[in-house]
Amino acid sequence: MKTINVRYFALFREQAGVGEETLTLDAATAFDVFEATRERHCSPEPHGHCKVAINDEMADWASPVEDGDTVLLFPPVAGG
Amino acid sequence: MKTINVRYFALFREQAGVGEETLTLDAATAFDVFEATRERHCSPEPHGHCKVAINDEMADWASPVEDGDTVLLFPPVAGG
Amino acid sequence: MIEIVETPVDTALLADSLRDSRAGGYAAFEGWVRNENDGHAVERLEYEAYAPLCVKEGERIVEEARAKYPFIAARVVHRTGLLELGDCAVWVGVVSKHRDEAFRACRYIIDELKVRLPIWKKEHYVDGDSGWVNCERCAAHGQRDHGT
Amino acid sequence: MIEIVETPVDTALLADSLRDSRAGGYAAFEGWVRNENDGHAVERLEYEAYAPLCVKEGERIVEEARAKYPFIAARVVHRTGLLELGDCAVWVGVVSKHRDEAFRACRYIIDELKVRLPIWKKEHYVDGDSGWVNCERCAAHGQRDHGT
Repeated sequence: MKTINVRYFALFREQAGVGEETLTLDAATAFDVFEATRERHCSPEPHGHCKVAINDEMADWASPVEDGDTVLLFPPVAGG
Repeated sequence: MKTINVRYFALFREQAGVGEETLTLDAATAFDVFEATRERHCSPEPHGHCKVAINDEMADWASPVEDGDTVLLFPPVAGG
Repeated sequence: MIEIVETPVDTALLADSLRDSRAGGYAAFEGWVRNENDGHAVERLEYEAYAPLCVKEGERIVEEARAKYPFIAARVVHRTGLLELGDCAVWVGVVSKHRDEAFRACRYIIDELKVRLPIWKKEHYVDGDSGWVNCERCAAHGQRDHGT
Repeated sequence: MIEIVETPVDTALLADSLRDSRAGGYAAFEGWVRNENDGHAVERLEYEAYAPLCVKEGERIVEEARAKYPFIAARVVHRTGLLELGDCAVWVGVVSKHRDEAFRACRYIIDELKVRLPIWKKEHYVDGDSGWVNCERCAAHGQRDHGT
């Protein structure tokens, strides 16, 4: 089991009801973290439309997560 | 013979030494007027790089000129 | 090079900051809050951004543009918070020797930052609804929020 | 829509004049006097224009752009007379619902007006020479003028 800090933004933050939480879970990749939070918060977005960052670096869904990492979950962006 | 008012701009005005003059000449087209002024002022520009207007409307070198017309001779433009 | 700000964007001041005696062309783009999107009358917009990654990714985009279309200087400012109709949400300014590079780099930067920067836009509609732009079920979500 | 002016171009005021609540994108181009052309150090520029035909032809260009890339509004201002380094010689501003039309129309307008409007540019070089830009024998002509 790993301790992962998860940060939610925009729609995800509203759905989670919190901006940040610490989860203890069995996750190998960023995708695993996303799926775990989906179950907890019923997020309707497919991950293909979303982006993820690990410790303030843009990452892929297949990127490995380590104990103590901060995973940032970004719903579909719409700047400009 | 036709009486044609000729207006010169930029390089042509400097070469002609006047901004405007009235010529009496045997000219059928705007091109004929250009050629006549070239002889008078030794303008080095080929007409293909230049533009012509007749009575404040853009024209072609083949456009006919009438007695009393004003022909505007434009050297190569360079706006912007 | 790229800034996320919460205050109105002073585009005249920003353009001045790019002045350079070698520059012959200045191309700029501004995104303004408009009164309609996809048939919905919009009252105001709310932008949320994750600034640390906006700056990192934004600088990457500007450097990509510089490699493709060598320019003299470029700057980007994106505003966050609550914006009213007509407000400037984003400004991109590029100066270059000739106009082609300025135009192309400006277009590249705005196109890329719209799809790559972690910025989100919530539309507040005249009818009281609201929704996060580009989110698949925003409409449904907005309706749940407002009980309509 | 298109103006020929002898005074400095106030681009912030011009951009404001295009404000429209339907507009989501504003694209602008400014041509600035730069310090070098074709390897010659430039000290200042002199623009001469035949305003009546600039306006006629300029309006034609703006309408062509509108037909190709439907926009909400566009304006063009070109300055004439003696301009110093860094001065804005021409400004083109276009607002549209979405950015693509604004960018494309702005580019079309500046590209066309540079080759179609009866406007001439004389460069005054740091070495005392001068020459009309795009004229084949400008260099020779300038040298005759200055006896160098």
